[in-house]
Amino acid sequence: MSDDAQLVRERTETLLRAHPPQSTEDGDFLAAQYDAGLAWVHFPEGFGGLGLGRDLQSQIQAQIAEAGGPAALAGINGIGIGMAAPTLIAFGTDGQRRRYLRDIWSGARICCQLFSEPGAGSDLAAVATRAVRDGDEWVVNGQKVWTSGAHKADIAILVARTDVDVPKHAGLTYFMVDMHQPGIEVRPLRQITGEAEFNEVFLTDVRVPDADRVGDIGQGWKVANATLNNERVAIGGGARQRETGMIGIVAGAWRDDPALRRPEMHDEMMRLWVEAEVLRLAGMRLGQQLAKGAPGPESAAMKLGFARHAQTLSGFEIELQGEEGLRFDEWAMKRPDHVDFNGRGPGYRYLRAKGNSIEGGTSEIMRNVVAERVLGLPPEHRVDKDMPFKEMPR
Amino acid sequence: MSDDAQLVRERTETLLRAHPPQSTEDGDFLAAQYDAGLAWVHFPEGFGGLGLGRDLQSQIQAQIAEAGGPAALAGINGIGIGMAAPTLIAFGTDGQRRRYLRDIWSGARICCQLFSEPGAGSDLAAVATRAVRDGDEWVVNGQKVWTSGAHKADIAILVARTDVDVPKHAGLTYFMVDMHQPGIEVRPLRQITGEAEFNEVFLTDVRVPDADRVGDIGQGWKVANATLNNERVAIGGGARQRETGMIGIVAGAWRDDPALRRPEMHDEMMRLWVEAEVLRLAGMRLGQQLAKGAPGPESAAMKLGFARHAQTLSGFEIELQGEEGLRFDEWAMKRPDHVDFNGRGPGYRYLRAKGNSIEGGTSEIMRNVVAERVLGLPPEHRVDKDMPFKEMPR
Amino acid sequence: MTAQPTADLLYTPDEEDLRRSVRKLLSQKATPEANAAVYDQPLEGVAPVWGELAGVGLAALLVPEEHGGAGATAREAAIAAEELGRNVAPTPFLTSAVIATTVLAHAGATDRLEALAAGESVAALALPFSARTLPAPSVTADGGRLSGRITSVAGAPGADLLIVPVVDGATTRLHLVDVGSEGVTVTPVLSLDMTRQLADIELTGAAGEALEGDASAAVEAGLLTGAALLASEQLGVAEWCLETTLDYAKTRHQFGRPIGSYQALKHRFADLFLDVSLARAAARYAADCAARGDADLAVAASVAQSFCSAVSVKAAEECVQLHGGIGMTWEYPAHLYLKRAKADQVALGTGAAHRAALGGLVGLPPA
Amino acid sequence: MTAQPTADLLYTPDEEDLRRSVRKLLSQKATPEANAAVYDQPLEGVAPVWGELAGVGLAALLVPEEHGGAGATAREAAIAAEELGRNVAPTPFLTSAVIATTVLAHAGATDRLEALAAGESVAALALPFSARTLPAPSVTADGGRLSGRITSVAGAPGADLLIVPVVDGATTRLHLVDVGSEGVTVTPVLSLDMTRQLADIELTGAAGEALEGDASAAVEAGLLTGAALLASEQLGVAEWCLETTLDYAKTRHQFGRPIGSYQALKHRFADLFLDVSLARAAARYAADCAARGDADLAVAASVAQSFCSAVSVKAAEECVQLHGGIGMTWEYPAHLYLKRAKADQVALGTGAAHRAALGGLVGLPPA
Repeated sequence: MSDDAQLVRERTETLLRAHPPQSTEDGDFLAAQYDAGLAWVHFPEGFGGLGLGRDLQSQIQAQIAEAGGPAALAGINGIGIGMAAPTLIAFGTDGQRRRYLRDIWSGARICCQLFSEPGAGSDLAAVATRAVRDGDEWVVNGQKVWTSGAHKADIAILVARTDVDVPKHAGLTYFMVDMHQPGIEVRPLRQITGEAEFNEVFLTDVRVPDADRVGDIGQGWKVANATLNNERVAIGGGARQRETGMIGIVAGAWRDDPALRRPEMHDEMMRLWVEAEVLRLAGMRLGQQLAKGAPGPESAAMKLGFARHAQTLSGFEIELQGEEGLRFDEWAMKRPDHVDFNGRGPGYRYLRAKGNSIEGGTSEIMRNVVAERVLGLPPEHRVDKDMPFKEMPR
Repeated sequence: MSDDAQLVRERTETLLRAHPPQSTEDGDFLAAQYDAGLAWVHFPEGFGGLGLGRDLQSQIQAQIAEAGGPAALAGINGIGIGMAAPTLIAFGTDGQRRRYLRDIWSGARICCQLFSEPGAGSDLAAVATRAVRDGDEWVVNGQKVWTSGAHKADIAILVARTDVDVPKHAGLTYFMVDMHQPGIEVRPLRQITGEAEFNEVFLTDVRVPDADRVGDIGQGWKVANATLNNERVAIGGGARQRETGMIGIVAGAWRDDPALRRPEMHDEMMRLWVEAEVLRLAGMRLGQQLAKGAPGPESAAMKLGFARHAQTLSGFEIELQGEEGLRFDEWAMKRPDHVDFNGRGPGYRYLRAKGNSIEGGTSEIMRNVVAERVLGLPPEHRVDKDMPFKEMPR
Repeated sequence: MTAQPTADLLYTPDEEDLRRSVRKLLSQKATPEANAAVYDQPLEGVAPVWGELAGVGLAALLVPEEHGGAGATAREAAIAAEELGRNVAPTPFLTSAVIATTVLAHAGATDRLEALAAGESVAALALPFSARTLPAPSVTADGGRLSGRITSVAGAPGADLLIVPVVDGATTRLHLVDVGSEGVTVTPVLSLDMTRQLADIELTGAAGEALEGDASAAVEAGLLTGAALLASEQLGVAEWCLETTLDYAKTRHQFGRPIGSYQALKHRFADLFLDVSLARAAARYAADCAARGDADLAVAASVAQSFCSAVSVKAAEECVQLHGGIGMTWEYPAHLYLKRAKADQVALGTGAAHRAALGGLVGLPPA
Repeated sequence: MTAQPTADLLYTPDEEDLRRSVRKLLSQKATPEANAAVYDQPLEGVAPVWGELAGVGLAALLVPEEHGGAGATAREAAIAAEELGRNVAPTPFLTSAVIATTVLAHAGATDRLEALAAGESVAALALPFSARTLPAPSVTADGGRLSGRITSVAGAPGADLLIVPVVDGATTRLHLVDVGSEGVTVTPVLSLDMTRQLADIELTGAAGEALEGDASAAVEAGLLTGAALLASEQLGVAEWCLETTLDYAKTRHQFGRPIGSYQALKHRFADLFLDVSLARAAARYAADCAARGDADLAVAASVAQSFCSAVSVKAAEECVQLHGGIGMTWEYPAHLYLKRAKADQVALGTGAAHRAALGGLVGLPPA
């Protein structure tokens, strides 16, 4: 065990002794973990970290888990912990870091992301939400969409346009925004499945102190990209067992219910089984590469593969189920806490899987990324690169 | 029967009486047919036609066939009859028409097409073969490729660059070229199948009289396009029987040889059978539209469909044949008179079908054509449209 | 191989007239909002728009003139099906005016046809909508009283007349059951495609009027005509999806260009256009065979189902995908077409089931 | 479901060293022109390059050290297979150094291995190359003399030793037959892939050395290891096709732009890159299972064959298509890869045959 690992181990022991998980509220424990520099151990001292290697974090979490302490709140505050926090470290002021990081880690403040707009989906830099300077404040007007968790959020990370006279990438600025203020209206956005996982957020004369601007005026595109790159770190490996996930449900139905089997569908059943297995192996391989510190260029393409597979497989399942595939479990408009492909019926899986090739970068955008960044093919012709935003055809 | 039909019927009777097929050489009969205005009945009088409706031609050919006379030589002189001749009518001088049309119809002079080049495939307007004026002649240098029948041709239609200082479409000129002259070297171009259906043609200081220039200097792109449009008229309908063509061979093998059948391949066998049938029906439908004078926009897409089907089906056939699919009938370099998918083995069909999505417009170009001309989507970004040819990146 | 007569695969001027009137009526009376409303508020009874459609004769198309019908053919019914695919209005056209009407006509129950033709009565064949052929009946008769359960019956919600296949010794007989009568329970169930909702039917000693003869031929005729015309509905779904997505791609800008200017999308549109063109030929041939009572109908219907059901799903999936986020919303009508297309793929037999059957018809057995 | 140990799916530094030496040798000794020449002038005997490859140890990889071999594993052999897919040189690596060697080792005929390891002898398993499993043998023994005919045997041209499955009552026994001996005729036949030419074998009272025990286990081991490593060859073919086509697309200009700047092509490249990445994981897992003698080998081999054979064909077809006319010429090497990929798809069982078998292995029967 390295010296750093030893140091971290001891500090974690001290934390656990001072705040025994059995008699400490989760929120209080997490706040103490932050104060001990054990929240994001690779962050600087004083901001939840100790300036040590990022890989030590999993050791800390394991040690806390073993002692019965709480896990990181990446599930309910993933945007705060995974995106807002590293962005504040990279671009924020010390004041901002002090204001937000501890609350983000402890879960005292939940975060959402105000990036996408109806007119700025794949073309995220085309956001039209305006922020106009008014003394020490900014006045924000516009509409955001596909905001998960906005109805539960306390703060938001926001990208808004502060200059329409320069090309689109140059006129954006990045802010932290208090979600509990007048002028912010959150409406559920109902999807094809009947549920509303996401929201639309309408901003009307919302006032944001300039002290909550992250990075320079006009630097928003760079800051937002740092955020998005943090989002992508999450994907990858993990050695799953064979037939984990949706294939387990479909193959399980074929295996356990002889009445469902159709010889004419067997080859397709097996083709999908093979695809699931090959994706599993490729994920395993990526994990092994990552563990050796050599992440493969394949990872960018894997999202394409997972989306294609989930869609083909869920489409097959409806046909396999036949009569059962014609029925549906629930159309009522609900607000699910999390997405669970496997807890619902085949119809839900089929419909929800359609989002896999849209959310987090459409498959079309991902193919561009693979072609240009991995394979080195020439970029798309860009008509809008040097055009002032206000002249851009939209 | 209309007056025109009656007139044509009588003139054909007269032709047949004056030149009884039983005692007339085919070439002589065809020459006489030309002189009687019954070769291309829609051409002007004096040039093989009578200025009547194009649809009467099939009546003439049927009448001649019934009397035992020769068919039009569209098989061996298709380029002359279907492409060079209408181009000469549209753009040629009377002298050129007199010089060539009769010989083309009678088969006295066989024609080939010198259009494509190694650097000008899909981008036909990028031809680099130069023609430089020298008094009353032009001196031609360059290399052409994918020239079918060049080794048997007497004359060629040629597109060459006469001006490199203007954008590529503006610098081309169209010529008739005597293939029996020094400086023309024809080399067989061997293909993936082992055969050489096509040739490469090398032109070295070939001299072409200005009198054989078709259309104005710089008008070559327009003239060549007229030629190519004539090429495309040929495609379309005709009510074929079910299981005609390659599907008949593959389905026949499945039907007649129980040992070949694999249950796991049955769904794909039937999928291909369905695709063949649907293409047949769509061809029938196109034919019916054409017969009503309303050619459908679908015809541009059908080439895509035929290529996709031939390739999938011939690929399947190899797998179906198994051991037999691993063998091959003939690799020797030959020069076939015509392409016969069905007279060879599965391996030949598989390899030859790969050309279906390349020759006569690649499937990529055809998809552009369908998207832009049929569906009205915006054209591709063109960097070379206004650029002098000599500056074009190649 | 039977010889194939040269079928007429085009649309006649009369057929185009019919299309125009149906399309106009639907555009006025069956808005996307109204069509979507059935997901939250399932219909009680039949959608009002069906009365209007029956008013212009859609319920009467396949009823012979001597029984109060229009005496039209499957060609005209196919036009209606195309338009009802382009609009996905909730109507019992396929289930009552095509399938049930064909079954009743073949079974000789012509006294019921006049009310169907007039739109006063709506009937449903009591089989799971996924059935390609007549399955072993789940209903038995005891002294004329019917008992049993049939699940996932399309068109049953709102129908007043059920055509029930019943075990009768070694054969199957059809019984007519009035929905209002005692011992008949029709329970609508949540369906993937709520614009054609399913219901479970429970019979507990219900009264049935037995029809003469074996049920197989009449049911087969109904299912075959249904499959043939479902292809036209699938064609209509695919056409709407293609056209709507094309329009969107021409106006939606990303990165300063309409998304329809991106070549990858252009090529997908070209491929989809080809597939829809092929589907049209297949659907038209199936409709023409049904209209002429051609012996090739079974082949034509299975060819059309194999091909058109896949094209319809592909078109709807491309529609959602190429609309991006907006295509995933409840607000935009794309999802109505995706659900219809996917349910239609299973309805009256999957493509794979039709291909398996086709193998038998054209002498290409699986082994 | 058996539990899956965490296989090592990466390449070790030693494996990368081996790859470099094989690739370098092949690039010097097996030019595209030389590889293409076998279509017009089939090899007599074994290609000289095989001697060179044997010289760096390729023939000895799977031979145990105690029998004069390198005692390497299927992981290293998979590296050789990848490189021999990237180059498509005509060598008996798969047929002799993998399949025949594995069969001989399993059948206990270890006395033959030393000559194989040294590259002095070349062996072939006398079965049609399309066989996934041991078929009913077509050769019979009469007083130790073998008679019968085996068609389409890969690697037989140039082999000096044939391993012949022979009917022996209810079981099958393996006999070793020396090619030079009386009553043995090996007739090379024109093959779709001339870089691995087939031959028909005719035995008329030939002398055979019978091996002990039932043939099934040894032959199955050979075919299974062959199928597992064929996946690596297919991966190599696919990699060459992808890389070569990418290079071409970056330099070939049409309409003033590199064709690789057209989005439709870019998206196809991205999809192909994904498929090749997945194929790599599948091939690597199969090789690792073979190396460890894992009980999951049969599953791994069929998964890899199902997936990699299709990816290899797709990559080769895209290679021809995206090269346009030049891809259709004899002069350009693309056709060598298309023929290899397509023949490899049938070799040792088609993808569909492997999927059918897989159904049995993982408890998913067809009906």
